[in-house]
Amino acid sequence: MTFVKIDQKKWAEGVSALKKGYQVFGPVKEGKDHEFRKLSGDQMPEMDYGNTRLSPKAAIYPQSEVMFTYTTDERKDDHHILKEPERDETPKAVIGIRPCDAFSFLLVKKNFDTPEYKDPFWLRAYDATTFVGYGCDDPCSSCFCTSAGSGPFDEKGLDVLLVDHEDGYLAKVLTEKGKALTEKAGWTQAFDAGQAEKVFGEKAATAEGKFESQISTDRLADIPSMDLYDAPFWEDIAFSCINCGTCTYLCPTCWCFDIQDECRGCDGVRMRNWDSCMSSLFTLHGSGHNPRGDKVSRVRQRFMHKLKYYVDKYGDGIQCVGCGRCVRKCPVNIDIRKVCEMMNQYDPEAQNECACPTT
Amino acid sequence: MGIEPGRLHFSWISSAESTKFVKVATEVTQAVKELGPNRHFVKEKVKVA
Amino acid sequence: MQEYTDKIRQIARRLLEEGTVDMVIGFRKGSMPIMNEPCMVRRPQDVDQLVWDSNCGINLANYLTDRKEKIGVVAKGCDSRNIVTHIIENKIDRDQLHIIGVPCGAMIDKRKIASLVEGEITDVTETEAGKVIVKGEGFEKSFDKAEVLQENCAICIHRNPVVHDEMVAEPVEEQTDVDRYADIREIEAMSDAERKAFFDDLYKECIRCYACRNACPLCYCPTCFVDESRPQWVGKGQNENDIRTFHFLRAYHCAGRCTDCGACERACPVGIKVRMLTKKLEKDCKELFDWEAGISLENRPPLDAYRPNDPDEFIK
Amino acid sequence: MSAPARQLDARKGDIVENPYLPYPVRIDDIITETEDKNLKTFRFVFINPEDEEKFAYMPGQFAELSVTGKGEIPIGIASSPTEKGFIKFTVNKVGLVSSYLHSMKAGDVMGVRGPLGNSYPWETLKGKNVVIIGGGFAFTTLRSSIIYMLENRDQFGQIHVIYGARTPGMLLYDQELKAWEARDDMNMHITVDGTDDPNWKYNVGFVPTITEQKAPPADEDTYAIICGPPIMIKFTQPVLDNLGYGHERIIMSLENRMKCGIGMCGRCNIGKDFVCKDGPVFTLAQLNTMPKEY
Repeated sequence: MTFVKIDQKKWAEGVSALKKGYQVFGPVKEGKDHEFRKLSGDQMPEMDYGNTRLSPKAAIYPQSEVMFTYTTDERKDDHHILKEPERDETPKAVIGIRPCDAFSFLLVKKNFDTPEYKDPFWLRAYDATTFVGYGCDDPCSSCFCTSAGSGPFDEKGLDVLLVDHEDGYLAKVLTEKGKALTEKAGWTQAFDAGQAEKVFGEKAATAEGKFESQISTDRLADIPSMDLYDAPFWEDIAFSCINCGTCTYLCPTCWCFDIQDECRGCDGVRMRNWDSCMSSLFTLHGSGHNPRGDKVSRVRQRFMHKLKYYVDKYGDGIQCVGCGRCVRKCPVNIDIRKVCEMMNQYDPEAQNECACPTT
Repeated sequence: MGIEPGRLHFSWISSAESTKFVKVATEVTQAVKELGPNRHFVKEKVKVA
Repeated sequence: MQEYTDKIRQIARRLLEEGTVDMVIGFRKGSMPIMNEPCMVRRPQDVDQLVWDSNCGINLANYLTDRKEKIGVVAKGCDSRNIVTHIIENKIDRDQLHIIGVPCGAMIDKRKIASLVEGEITDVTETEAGKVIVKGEGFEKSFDKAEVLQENCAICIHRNPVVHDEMVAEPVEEQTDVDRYADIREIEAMSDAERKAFFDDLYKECIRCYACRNACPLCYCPTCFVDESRPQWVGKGQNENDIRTFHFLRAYHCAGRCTDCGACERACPVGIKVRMLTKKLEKDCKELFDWEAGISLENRPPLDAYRPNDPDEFIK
Repeated sequence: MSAPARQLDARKGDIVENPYLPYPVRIDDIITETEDKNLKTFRFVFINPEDEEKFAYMPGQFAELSVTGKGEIPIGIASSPTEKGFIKFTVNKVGLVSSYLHSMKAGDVMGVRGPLGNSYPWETLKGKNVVIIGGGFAFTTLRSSIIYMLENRDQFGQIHVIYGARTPGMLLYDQELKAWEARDDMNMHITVDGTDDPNWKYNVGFVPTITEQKAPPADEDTYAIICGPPIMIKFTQPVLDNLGYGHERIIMSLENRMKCGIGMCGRCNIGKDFVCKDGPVFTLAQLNTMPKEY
């Protein structure tokens, strides 16, 4: 593990240099909020941001993505046969990603990279990407990454971690991929490791001290799944939900998708689009039967998936990194922190009366 | 909304007014043909990322 | 606002104790600044959850659709108009409802406040003197409430409920000299190309989460046309034409029904001014049919009734 | 039995086989199975002969039938791995893809992606008595199973099959059913809910009733496989309970809306399990511990 110092000049030069070998993604301001976008020509990442409005998952996993192309023209030899299209396979660099968002890719990887099947679209994009993180000096009041397996200076899922230092950045190079990227960028001015560790340690401690919000997850694994499923609080939690997909679309760890065919003339594509468990259509059978036909069951599915099913399936924490986006953007203020608390504290034995929460 | 002018027509034709129907249909197709191919709201093929 | 809250609780407790209703639908304090959460209360001992302030922007008519219970519902002006629309469209029975009318002091706009300060907002309070105090890390600012209203509230001319069983307070004065359609006239004045560019720009950030649709009390179709697969009317990808088709068609489905409650705009996670289309239709209904949605239980909406003097110049 | 692993060399980051890519197939033959014409059996041959070997399956598994421009549908495999040179699927006309499929003709090119999901637990069933209980069009993977067991007759104890449909004209695989009735190494019980056909020589009555009359008594060595509409399952289960079948010896096959078929797209889950990947076959004992989201 090495440390390098990047001053403002080197920073700008480095980002430009990277664009020659990478597709560079970074936060840019759009209106009031920041979003991760592919940086064009002389565009620089705008690093003065709290967190982006949408998560950066689209850099790896676009909202709408062509899987295959085909022709339905029967005069062609290969009619009706699906083919993988040529793609831009230039490596990607995601610059300025927050540690919580970077960690989310590791959670999502569990879904797309399994012993039995590998999702080639996600995995190829993921493998081709170098993640350059940016430590979080000022967490939002609704962030709770420190109690969701991550932290403002957490290194999991990152190849490089940047922190503000003097007029530029200090970079901690964490992986070979990170080393290749910093070299390509010309960020090679070594910095004393002992001193750097101290800077990183102090910054992390200061930032962690600022967290106002947290969740407890210690009991989730032990409460039987069916007890939580049958808990009386779901109707109350779900009441205000309007079943829009906002939470799922903003969430860095929501990965569900739909597969659709579209043709223009004889030219067809099979593509996949983000989908949402909040939509009734998500589970609707051809017969009209719907296993999650009501709102309560869909809301329950979202929280059970993140806070129980995932916990049970992988035995490695919750499917949430504490970025707080769903809390901030839910139009009706359903708060995963509150739901998590209710689930974590749930005692099926003590259920003798209705559990309407007091707020 | 940006639909090109002249592409949207309304008419009220009773089921008994066959000649009016023919007349309107002819006029509308003629008018639209003169405008040439539609330029707005043409859906392109999905692009490969 | 505390008097409103106290009165709402008092009424709710009485209705539940008397058994007049099975549940009361209102708002409880949210966990985020400038946010309250719609909630239902079934037991008298839980009514102290209920609150009222300037963060009750969600339209509660949305929570009444097809419900079977006897419901006490807290309703400000726009909620009551959508309740009327719901009753006219047979989505709920008037007899099922006990409407607790709230004269509305207008709702404040989370986005507008955010645009006026730098840094994260941690607390927003309102004073009796009509000031809104915004606090964040290292700053405290005070605004006149009028500066930070939701746009639709600023131009609202029906703040008092149009239908109610009892009122929480005396009616507030209605705004009169408001120009409701200044922005729409600007769009109308655009050239065809400008208008296309305007709408291209308006919808470019849409992520198709359908929060606008789902927050809208008018959008209760069992299967929305965008979800229909046989036939599939709209593609499901991020194609701009599919996105526009969704917004245009949804707006038309709201013609003559929209009360400009602002729920769609409030719900949008990416800040699209969703009302730009519905408001145009609302303006047309006003000008062509002298119609305002949800004002009366007796009159049929213009798209649902024929009158010999209906304007028809556009028909050849 | 777990789903078969796809080849992958992850170290190179190179995915050799794309699990979303269907094998191209040609429709070889189409048979209309039922009098309402809503069920057709499609026989496919692989356009690339080597794909047949890759498509190595066991009864109980399913595949995604892929029609370009329309999409994919998950359908149980009706042929048996002992039948070579083709694969068969019986498709009910319900949605967009299945309706289009019903309009296709022999010779048309489409795709098949799979095999997917687990199968019936053939290792466990070895040497055991098997009672197959099926209803309506959910008989497809059961046909596969019966053919497979008959081809490997010495590996199983007694074989009972109870299969019912609304009317004689709604029974699938008519000719095969009759051939099985004639065999003496299995007990075939065909039934219909009702019929006015005077020549009908088999049972009349609902599947649960016939199960009560014909199913062998329960013991440690007897397993029941049930596949049918929810209403049939609902009324058959108490019958099996009465007969003393343990829930770990009642095997069921579920369906849920699916897209990817490989446990990634997220919609078919029941609790932490996916019907497409961890299922579709579950024992009743397993289902008892899961939400009823199917």
